[in-house]
Amino acid sequence: MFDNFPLWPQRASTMAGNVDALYIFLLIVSGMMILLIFTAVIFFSARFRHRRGVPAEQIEGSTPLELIWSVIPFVVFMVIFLWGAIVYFKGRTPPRDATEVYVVAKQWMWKLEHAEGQREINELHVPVDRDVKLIMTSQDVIHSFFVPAFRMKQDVLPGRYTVAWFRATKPGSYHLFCTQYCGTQHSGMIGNVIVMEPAQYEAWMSGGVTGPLSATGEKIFAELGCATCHRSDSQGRGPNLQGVFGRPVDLADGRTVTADENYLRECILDPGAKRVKGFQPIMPTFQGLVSEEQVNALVAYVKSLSPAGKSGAAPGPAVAVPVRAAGRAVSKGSQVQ
Amino acid sequence: MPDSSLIHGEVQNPALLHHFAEPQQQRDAASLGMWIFLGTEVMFFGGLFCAYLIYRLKYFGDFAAASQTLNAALGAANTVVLICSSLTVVLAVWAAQHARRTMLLGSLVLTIILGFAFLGIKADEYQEKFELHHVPGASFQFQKSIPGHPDQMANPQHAQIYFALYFIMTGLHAVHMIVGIGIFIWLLYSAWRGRFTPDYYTPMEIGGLYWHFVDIIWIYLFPLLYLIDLHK
Amino acid sequence: MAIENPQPERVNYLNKEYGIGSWLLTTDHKRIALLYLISITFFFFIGGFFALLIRLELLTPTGDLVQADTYNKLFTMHGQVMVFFFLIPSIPAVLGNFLVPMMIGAKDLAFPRINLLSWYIYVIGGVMMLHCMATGGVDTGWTFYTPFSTAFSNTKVIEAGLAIFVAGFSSILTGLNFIVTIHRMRAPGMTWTRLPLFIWAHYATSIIQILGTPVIAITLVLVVAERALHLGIFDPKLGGDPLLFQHLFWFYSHPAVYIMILPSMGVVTEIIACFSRKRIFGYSFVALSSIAIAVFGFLVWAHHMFVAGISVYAALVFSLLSYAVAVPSAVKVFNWTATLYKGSIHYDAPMLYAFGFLGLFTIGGLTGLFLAALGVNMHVHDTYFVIAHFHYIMVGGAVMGYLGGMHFWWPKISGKLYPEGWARLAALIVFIGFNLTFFPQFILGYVGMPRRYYQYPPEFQVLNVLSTAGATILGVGYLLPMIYFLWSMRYGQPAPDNPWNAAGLEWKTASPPPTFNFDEEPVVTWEAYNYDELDAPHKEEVPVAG
Amino acid sequence: MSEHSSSSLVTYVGIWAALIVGTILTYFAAQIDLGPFNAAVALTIATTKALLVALFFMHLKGASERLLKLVVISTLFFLLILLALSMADYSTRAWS
Repeated sequence: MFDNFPLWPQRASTMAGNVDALYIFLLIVSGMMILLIFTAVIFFSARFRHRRGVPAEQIEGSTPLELIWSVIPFVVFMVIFLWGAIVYFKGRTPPRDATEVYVVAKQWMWKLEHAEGQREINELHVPVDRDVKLIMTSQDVIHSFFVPAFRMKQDVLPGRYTVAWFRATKPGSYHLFCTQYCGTQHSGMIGNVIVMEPAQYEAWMSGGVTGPLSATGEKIFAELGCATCHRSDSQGRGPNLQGVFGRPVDLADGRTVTADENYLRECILDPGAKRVKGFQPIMPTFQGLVSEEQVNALVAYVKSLSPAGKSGAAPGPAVAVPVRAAGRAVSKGSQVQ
Repeated sequence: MPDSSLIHGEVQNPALLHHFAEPQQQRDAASLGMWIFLGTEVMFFGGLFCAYLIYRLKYFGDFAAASQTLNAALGAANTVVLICSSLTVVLAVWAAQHARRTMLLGSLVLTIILGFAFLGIKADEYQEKFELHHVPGASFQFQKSIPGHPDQMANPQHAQIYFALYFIMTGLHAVHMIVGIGIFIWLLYSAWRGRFTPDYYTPMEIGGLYWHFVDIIWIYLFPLLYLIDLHK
Repeated sequence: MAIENPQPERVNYLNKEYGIGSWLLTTDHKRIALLYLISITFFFFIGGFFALLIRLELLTPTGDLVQADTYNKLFTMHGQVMVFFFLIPSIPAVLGNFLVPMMIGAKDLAFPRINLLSWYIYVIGGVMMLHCMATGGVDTGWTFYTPFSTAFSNTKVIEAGLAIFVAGFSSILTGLNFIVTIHRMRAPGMTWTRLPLFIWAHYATSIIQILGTPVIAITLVLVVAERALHLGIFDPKLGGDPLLFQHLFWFYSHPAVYIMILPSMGVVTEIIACFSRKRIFGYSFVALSSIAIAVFGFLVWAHHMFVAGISVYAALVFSLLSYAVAVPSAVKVFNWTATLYKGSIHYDAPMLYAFGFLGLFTIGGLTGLFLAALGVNMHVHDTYFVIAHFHYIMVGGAVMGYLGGMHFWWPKISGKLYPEGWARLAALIVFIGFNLTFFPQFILGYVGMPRRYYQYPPEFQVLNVLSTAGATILGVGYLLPMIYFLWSMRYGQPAPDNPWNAAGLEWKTASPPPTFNFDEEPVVTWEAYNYDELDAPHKEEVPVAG
Repeated sequence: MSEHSSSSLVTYVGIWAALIVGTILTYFAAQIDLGPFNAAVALTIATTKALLVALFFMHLKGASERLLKLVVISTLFFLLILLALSMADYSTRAWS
């Protein structure tokens, strides 16, 4: 009935319930406030309307009242704040073993690449009931990845990764919008997130795969000659990349950083900025030499070299392991039903 | 301009504008107005300082490398020039207040000369930057190692951000200097015409406030721009 | 003019001198206020015209009325014109300019020539903006987000940036003038606790204008420089950080919302006191809450950036601080409501606007709580929910207050009475039209329609049609006052000095006032809002006009 | 007003000398390796110099009213807000 007149967005992720609950709480709180104020205003202005010979009664004010209506709202606000913060933390913290999808936004399309190697444009196929982590970057301006049904939004910035995640709960096709104004066809930069039953998803996944993203990355790694320095023993002129992802790294300037996706990305594009302690600054920059997709593949490859990066569907040592290791685990789960 | 103050009766002090009750009120209004304007100026430079702070922390090595292409001695010399000009400005204000005409005119002339000296040194530095292709834009070039790491070249893009901030900050400061010199030439003219008396020297006072403020900005720009990691 | 007036017309600021020169070179704050009134009204209708085109385009899900690029320019220039050339100067530069000196018993602002200069700067900025629009316009959104504005847009970004840069100085000079005037020019006996709350509100506004505006000025300089020379400060391809732009932009542009709403709160406070015939409940709390809003307003800017990629910890801090700024706003609403209690309430047009303000501002403020809640913000950020929220504040709040103030002080400004019946009707039309326009947008936003969309999925159409219908009504509501104000200038009844029997020094002089406001310098011996004395039984009650 | 007698001339020259010394000090302190304290030393000297200029040359010290000091302090407060809250973002970006 409300096909053309929706009053509430579809609810299709684990976050949706959390956000809706807080939203409903806010609706109730503000509904009560509105009721209180509107009733008071209407009642006072009717009850105390001007009558000849009845002067207004002057009231200076009341400090206790002022305190009451400062402190009570403040307490309510703090409840909202804390609740909001908790929901936000959940939305900002991807689970460890999430399936990874690399997102490259450009004017005006979404390019999505699954860790397993499938590439899509403006469409993202995901299985139901599985955590999906989006590792996103932009080729040009700022975009924003928004799926109303998932109550999930994250700006996609050029020059770095931003991360978002969701866990779809209901099969179906959902709007994907760009919500950060990005130029002429901003409103055309839309797509669909298609949530599938695990079995269907398996079937979809098996079509037209070129190999996992990390394998592509390994190929690029070899083509660019990275392996001559980044050797898997400790004899190379560059750091050994085995097991680097997710670990703290000591830098030449004394700082320590965690080797996350953004760090790996920065090392490829601006190797001098955060050089690893004990190594010479000999690595050339690859800025302009590799595309965003190639950087993603390289990052996926380096991640696959360490246990922290092997989570989810990102397969371990590339090529060797069958493509959909984690996918099978879920499909087993669904077979039990 | 049909200045209604002249029409309004009972005005005795020609400098007293019609809407003020007494000279003291007018003086207080002017000085408060100037201080508030300086508050605006602080925030104007504040946006630049914010950008500077963030990139300096992010790209410290590159900033140090870029900074060391500046001539710190010239920067220090310019600091001294500005400090001397601040002294001549307070002396001028004092002279106006105490009706010392010669001292007033002399201090104002000195201030203007020092102002031009500052701009001259600055122009010399700018010229060198042009010759070295250190001006951000299409012809920007930067090849220098990071201080303390002779084997590591600074990232030219990050150095360009340094130079962009350098030129915008010092350029904005120089614009303020030029405006300041203009104000002081006008003050010199007014002083020469004998417009300032111990009872009325408000323009001297607020002009001086402006000049000192420009000096203070430079007092910060000098260490921030010229003295990054100089010891390495 | 006023032929039936039996008495010889008194000399006032309007009839003292005639001729273009006497206006364009005036240093009289009241005349400058009128110059501003004409200019901002002009820009209001330009911005309104853009809004109308936007709403018409959104009648259907597909783009059919204008091209996508044109649409993008429309919403960009609607925002820029309305924010920088209408809302920010609206109440301060018109009503504030007119009333601040009169309310404190001064002959003029502290720096009359700077006041005139500020108008000229505004006009120069306005002409630059018009030139920018006439030669192709700009499509970055009023927010100028980098790197789109600096490296990708191929429209007149530099021109628009410089226009706003210039206009900013007009705002700074107005704020500076107000602060100095309020500190230095008060009449004898006009202590801080006797100041009308309108003055407190303008004082707080001025703080924001002088400390916030320079930051956006320098930010726009950086954008222009970056676009012209590719410096890399905001461009990630060159090592810069686009989020730095957002920080600097919102450092001003969030407090700028308070530049728009605080003066409006001041207006509404005056109106509520007058038409309830009461001293404002909790005077000192209302006064201090204005200052608190100005100060806290500077601490919350990054709540526009919760999903922009800022640090999670910073988001936490900014969310917390955002709730802190909500408290003083709530305090104000409660105090206004409490002022009505045991009042003697009249329903004249200004009061109707004040009621409208109260209702719309309450809704606007409460929906701000939604946006400041981190968890909900992830969903509603950059959707129509945001659009609805800030229009409730900036149009429902600021413009309602502005119109209320225009009605309240129109007899003082023009010396004429406007037709009360029409004014009440207009207030009603604006209220209904506004809610019909913007309430559906809350729902639209939560359902998921992103802002700045030229086309949209068909299921959003019904709500959009409602909104467009409301916008038409709203447009009529805004045209009406302009028509009857103009009408009243020629045909209106001459206004008595104090048609509302209101408290406040501005009502103790002629309507319209003489050039130096008061024939003799007032000495204040009473508290603000001394309605008990005005309404004391031994005095004959002056019937409220209308 | 009377305080601005010729004794204030002596003060002015004294302040001027202090500022010159401060400049020389900054210049040479920058040549010595003080580890992380180089920037701190430079900024401390700069702030001292700025204070001297504001207090004595701009007569903030002798200002009869607290209002002018309030203007300065509140301006610096808002500048600090701008710097501190922006840095609050930049220094805590890492999040997994």
